[in-house]
Amino acid sequence: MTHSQSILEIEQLAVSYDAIKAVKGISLHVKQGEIVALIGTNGSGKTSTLHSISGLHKHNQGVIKFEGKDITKLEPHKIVAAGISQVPEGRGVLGDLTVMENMMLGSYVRKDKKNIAQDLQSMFQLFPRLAERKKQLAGTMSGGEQQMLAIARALMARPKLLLLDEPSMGLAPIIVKEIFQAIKTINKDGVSILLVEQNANMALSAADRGYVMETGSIVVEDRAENLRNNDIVKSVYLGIST
Amino acid sequence: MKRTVLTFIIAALLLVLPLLLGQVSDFWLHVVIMIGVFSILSMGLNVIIGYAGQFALGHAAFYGIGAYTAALLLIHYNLSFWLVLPIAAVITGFFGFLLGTPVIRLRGDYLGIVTLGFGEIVRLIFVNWIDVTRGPMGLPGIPAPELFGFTFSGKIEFYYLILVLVVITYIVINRIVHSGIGLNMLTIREDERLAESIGIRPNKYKIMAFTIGAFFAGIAGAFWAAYISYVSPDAFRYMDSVNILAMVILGGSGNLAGSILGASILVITPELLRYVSEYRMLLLGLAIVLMMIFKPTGFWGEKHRKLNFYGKARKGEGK
Amino acid sequence: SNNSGTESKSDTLRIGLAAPISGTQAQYGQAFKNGAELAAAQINEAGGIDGKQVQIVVEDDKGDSNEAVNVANKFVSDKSILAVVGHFNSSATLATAPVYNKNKIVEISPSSSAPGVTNAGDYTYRVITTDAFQADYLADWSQELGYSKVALIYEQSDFGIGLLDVYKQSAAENNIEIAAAEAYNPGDKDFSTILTKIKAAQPDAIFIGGFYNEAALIAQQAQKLDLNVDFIGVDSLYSEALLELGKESVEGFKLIGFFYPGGDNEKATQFAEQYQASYNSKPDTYAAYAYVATSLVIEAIKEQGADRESIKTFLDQVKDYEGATGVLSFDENGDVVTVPSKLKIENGEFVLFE
Amino acid sequence: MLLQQITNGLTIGMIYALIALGYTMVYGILKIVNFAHGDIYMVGSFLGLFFLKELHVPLYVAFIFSAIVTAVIGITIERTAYRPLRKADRIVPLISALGVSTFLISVAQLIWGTEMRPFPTTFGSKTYTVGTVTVSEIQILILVLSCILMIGLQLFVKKTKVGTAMRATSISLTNAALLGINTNRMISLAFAIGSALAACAGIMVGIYYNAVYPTMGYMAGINAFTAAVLGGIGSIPGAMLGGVLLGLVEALSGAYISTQYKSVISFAILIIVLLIRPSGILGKKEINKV
Amino acid sequence: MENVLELQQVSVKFGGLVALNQVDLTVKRGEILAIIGPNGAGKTTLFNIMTGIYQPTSGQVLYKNQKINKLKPYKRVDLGIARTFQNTRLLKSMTVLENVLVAHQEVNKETVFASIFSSKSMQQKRQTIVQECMDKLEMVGLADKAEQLAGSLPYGEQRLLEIARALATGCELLLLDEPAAGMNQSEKRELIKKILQLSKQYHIEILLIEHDIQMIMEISDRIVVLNYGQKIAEGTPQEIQNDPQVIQAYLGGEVD
Ligand SMILES: Nc1ncnc2c1ncn2[C@@H]1O[C@H](COP(=O)(O)OP(=O)(O)OP(=O)(O)O)[C@@H](O)[C@H]1O
Ligand SMILES: Nc1ncnc2c1ncn2[C@@H]1O[C@H](COP(=O)(O)OP(=O)(O)OP(=O)(O)O)[C@@H](O)[C@H]1O
Ligand SMILES: [Mg+2]
Ligand SMILES: [Mg+2]
Repeated sequence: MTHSQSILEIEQLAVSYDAIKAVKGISLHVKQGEIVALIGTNGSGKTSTLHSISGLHKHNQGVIKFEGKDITKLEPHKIVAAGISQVPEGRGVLGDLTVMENMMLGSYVRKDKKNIAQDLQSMFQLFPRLAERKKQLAGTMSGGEQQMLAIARALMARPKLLLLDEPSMGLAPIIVKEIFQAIKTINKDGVSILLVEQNANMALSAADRGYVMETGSIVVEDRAENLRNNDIVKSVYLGIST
Repeated sequence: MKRTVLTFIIAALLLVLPLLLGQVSDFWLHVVIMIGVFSILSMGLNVIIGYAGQFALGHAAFYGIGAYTAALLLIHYNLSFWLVLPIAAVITGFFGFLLGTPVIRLRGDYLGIVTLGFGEIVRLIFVNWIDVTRGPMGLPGIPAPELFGFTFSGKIEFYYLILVLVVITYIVINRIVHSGIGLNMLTIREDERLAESIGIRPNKYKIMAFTIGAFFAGIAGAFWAAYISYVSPDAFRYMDSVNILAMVILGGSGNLAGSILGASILVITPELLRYVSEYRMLLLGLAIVLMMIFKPTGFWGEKHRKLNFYGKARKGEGK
Repeated sequence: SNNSGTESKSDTLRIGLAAPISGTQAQYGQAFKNGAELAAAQINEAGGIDGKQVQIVVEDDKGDSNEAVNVANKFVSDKSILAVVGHFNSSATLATAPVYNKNKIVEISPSSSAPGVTNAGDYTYRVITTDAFQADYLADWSQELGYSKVALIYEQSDFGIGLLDVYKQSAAENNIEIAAAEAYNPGDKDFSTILTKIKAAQPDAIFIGGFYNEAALIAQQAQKLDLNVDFIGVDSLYSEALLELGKESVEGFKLIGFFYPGGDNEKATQFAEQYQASYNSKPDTYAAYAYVATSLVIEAIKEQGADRESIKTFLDQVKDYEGATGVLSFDENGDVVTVPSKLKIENGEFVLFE
Repeated sequence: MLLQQITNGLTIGMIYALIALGYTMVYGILKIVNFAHGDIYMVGSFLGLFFLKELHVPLYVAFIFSAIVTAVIGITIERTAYRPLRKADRIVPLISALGVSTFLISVAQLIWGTEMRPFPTTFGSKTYTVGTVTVSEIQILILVLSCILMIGLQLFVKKTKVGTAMRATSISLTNAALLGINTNRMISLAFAIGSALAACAGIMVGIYYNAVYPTMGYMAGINAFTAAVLGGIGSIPGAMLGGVLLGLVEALSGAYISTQYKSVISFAILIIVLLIRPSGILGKKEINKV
Repeated sequence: MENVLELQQVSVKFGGLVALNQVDLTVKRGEILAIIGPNGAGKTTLFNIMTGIYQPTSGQVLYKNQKINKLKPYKRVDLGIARTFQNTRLLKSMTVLENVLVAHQEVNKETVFASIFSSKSMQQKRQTIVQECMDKLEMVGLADKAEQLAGSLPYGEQRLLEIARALATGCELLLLDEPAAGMNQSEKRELIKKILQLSKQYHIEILLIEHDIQMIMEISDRIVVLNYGQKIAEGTPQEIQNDPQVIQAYLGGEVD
């Protein structure tokens, strides 16, 4: 199947670590302007999928296309330059650099220097805590603060596609709400989003479509509102006993 | 079962080796003896580096302390070699303890440079403390060991002696690293802060590693002094420390058999390369780089680490 | 495993050469190799010995006693090696002496001048005089030169310390005051600290108890510090490199020389010419010593046959052998007995003093 | 005498510092101790000699050419000997570096011979005497150029985008790559800069001592490593401070205590400093947040 | 009810930043106490104070009425305090079982001498140790992965392994820093069961940091709320859920 308006298209992706087959030939796509949620149990291969998209893990089979171009073999930094940013699992802030330096590196690949300052301001508006702590070393920030930084930093790249790996992890409920609000806003500005989440409730209420992964395979694919009524999803991910 | 057979074959080979080599040349017997000496050194260093994860660049100093202690005791006090050997080991071990105690606060390369500095200080003391060590002139005329009135005169006797020492070293260190001590050392190597928060005292194990490593270096040193019958400071330089380090890494840090393999490779290769004279060091350099590129975790790296802390408690170990 | 007395069966006569071919002393090893190989080449050109070619088997001991013992073991267990020329460092010679002596093979060192080598064994010889001899000689000379205050810069090695000890003693006998005695470690290249200290002591001359490379650095750095005194030294300074590296700063150096081409020793002049022709450079003391040592072994084989033991017999009987480093004999300890020349540097060249 | 000794110490110290800077550059980014750094410095020095002697270029051109060629050599070494080991334990490249070091020394010996070579320039030998202190032209050059290079480097690393990207690379290759940083290029750059600095140091030392030889990198490497650690490895001003301090300690302990034991004394001081400040004088403390 | 752990007027400062401001806190025998609060409120810092990673700038830490302010982390483990980390910290190149073994107190007591002359009784003791550690793995559901390398576990399981490891220290007080992060609802369900089991069956006091408010309500006996380093509320789940200050600072307006 082809999706002419797809920004990201994955076909038959298989990922393995030595003997372990983490992803077993999945296909998925994200359309231009869409928010797609990818949910799944622990170890089902979500992170592995994201790592393959951003080029961090290379021992794959299958094809990954971004805006119609094959990016399967590109190096990570070229993939970022092409317009894909990732908020990695476990935040991945650069601990020995300050908050500000982390933010500035977010815009490393940008060509439009003019708007950087402005974007920085809007990030600080979104996360006032970061504005307070510009000079603090990122490694000494609290877990949640680091999560905020990771998200803000990824957005500084003005990506066309944003990959989020469990952005709500470790965040206080009030911040989670804000972040999902922000995700929607960013999306409205034209950024497509692939969202990996354990907080399925939030993820599915923000997303247009969703995929459910189990042990390396996609088991369900549907529109988000349908998924919320899917029995498996309800019992496993939403904690609603059926 | 297969293992027992293999062990048996190796043991038999090692026992008749001097007879085989004796036919070829004394030189190769000497090379094998040197492998033995360096095996002991690298197994000891492996405890410090491979298990406790402490970057130490001064192992030759311990080797030197062992050699000088033994030489001085043998020359001046006429003690029996069999008494001198353990004394040298204990004294060297004590130096390991002395060094370990202050420096355990340091990490990584900071520790590396301090141990390097320690090594240089020890060597410079050998060079400059002329009244005792005769400085650069070295100490000649170290008497050979005697056993039941029989004096060690040929290489064969020394071969069997080093064989016994290597086997003892292997067994002892093997037991230590596969005990709770070894596990705790590995934990410290991986994550010292974590080790603390699960109840492990990093300092205790780091000092222990230094002491054990130094103890066995003392054995190697004492043997060397008796075997060569001469010691001088130029055998215990920084490059010698680095060489022992290379043996540990090349063989596979965190694996004792690997250390023996590493010692064998790095003792034999330069000797083999003697045939290419001028290009010897050039090829040795290339060989080291290539070996590391093709075997980044050493020949028998971590993966071969036996998980036998719990021995037969759990069957079907391995992957 | 006693190999002495075994006749070599091959058509080449093999002589071992143990020298620091790599490592920080590689340059001396190179000089050894050149000198020894030249001696072999000459006899081979002349048809060899009884039709057999002489081959120099070079082994690298890195100047390290560990490696030296490996090399010694390699040589002794190779039955075709008739004798060994080497080692460079006294510590290497001392470390290997038990191996050679036990296996009854001659080791003849071109350069190990430490006093300890005297008692190293019956099979250990050397063609260089001991440090004691040279230092003593130099002290007498210092008095003749009218120095009353001499400073010493010596290498912290068997060599340097040996020189220091004897010179100090003989200086006292000659009423020379030791203004300062400063050691440096092998490998040091910065002498400004030492020289600044010595400058403050205001000596008449500085005795350099080290090698020519360091001597050149010392002279240059002294010049940069505006320290103008005489420099004296032993034969270890004799090298073209001293002139090249030191340039005008080494002008006026006074040193003891055994090897001095262009003087009345024809052998030396010849050797220098042949060396120049073969290697396109001027030989230093160590090349000459290695040449002499090798020539002696070749002479022995020529006279007494290709046999380990008879080489020793020959050496014990050598009397007034005329070589590139002077006329020499061996005493009962295998130490050389010979007479040096006094040299100085004038207009960028070594010339006879007087 | 004291002032003269301080001048001597300062000069040696600046040389240590300059080599240490290269060390710190490479260490800062890859966290490996590049044991071959001292030998790269030696190669740089020989190249300078080659350009001066064989091609008869002016001194400053020799500096530039040698720096460029040495940088290329540095990059090549990284590609061939270190890059394949990127995923291995940090100690592994150390051994590979040892191989490179052995290799470089023997190549130099094969090409240039084992003898010490004089440096064919008359620059630098002029001396100035101020009071009791004598200073040579080359000492002044060493002091000035080292300071300029250090300040330039510090500004580059701390203030520029590329510099920040280099630091990011040094913290985490993966996370830096995720920001679009070409980490391989950053590493190559660090090697290039480190090697070029070593080449500059090599030429200046060549002029200062008027001697170049294949094993000159050995002691220089150890001293620079010591200097880098003393000042706090990874820190540029630290390398500078460490170098100068080491030079001064050596000169003053040599002058007033004992020349035999001057290395003992400087190592002893290093150990004491590290026991008080385990990450060196200007080194950053490890972040201790869980 | 007796107090197991007690914090008296504890403050922590980082430069100018006050991470904890005169916090009083007690953990009572047998209870599950939850700590909640916005990001950066000082929750993890509180754990770091209790386990000895940080020293308080001022104030007292008492464990069973004994002052432990200055005690090294490993000494506190001996006393019975164990923890898990917010960012998992495992020995990635060691196996799952080894990760648990290293925390076992008996493993720490082995001596050089005993290990060299490893006796029969020693072997038996080791078997018991291994068995105990396997039990801990069994409990968190990782027994079948005992031989895998810890680094290859997915995130959620890494958290479980941390719990098993903490239990292997033989702790009496267990500090869990966001144990459910990265788990889905059914996995959280399982985890809740296990925590309750630990508390009720094994009589371990549990201190828990969590952001999942539903889970907190379900398992905690008591809740302490931190904000900007200050304790702003303390009480039963019901009391906290309806505390306007908490709603405003933490939950964000509405209550589920
Ligand atoms: N570096 C690795 N080495 C070996 N196996 C790995 C590695 N990383 C992941 N795996 C395995 O691959 C599988 C998928 O892991 P992945 O991290 O992609 O899962 P996930 O869906 O992101 O899980 P979680 O929700 O816990 O983050 C798991 O079985 C895991 O054990
Ligand atoms: N070592 C440190 N240096 C400087 N600031 C620190 C350090 N450790 C913590 N902080 C700061 O102290 C505050 C409290 O941090 P803490 O980690 O305790 O927060 P937390 O309540 O656990 O938050 P989260 O829920 O996000 O994990 C944060 O603002 C953090 O930035
Ligand atoms: Mg994941
Ligand atoms: Mg926290």
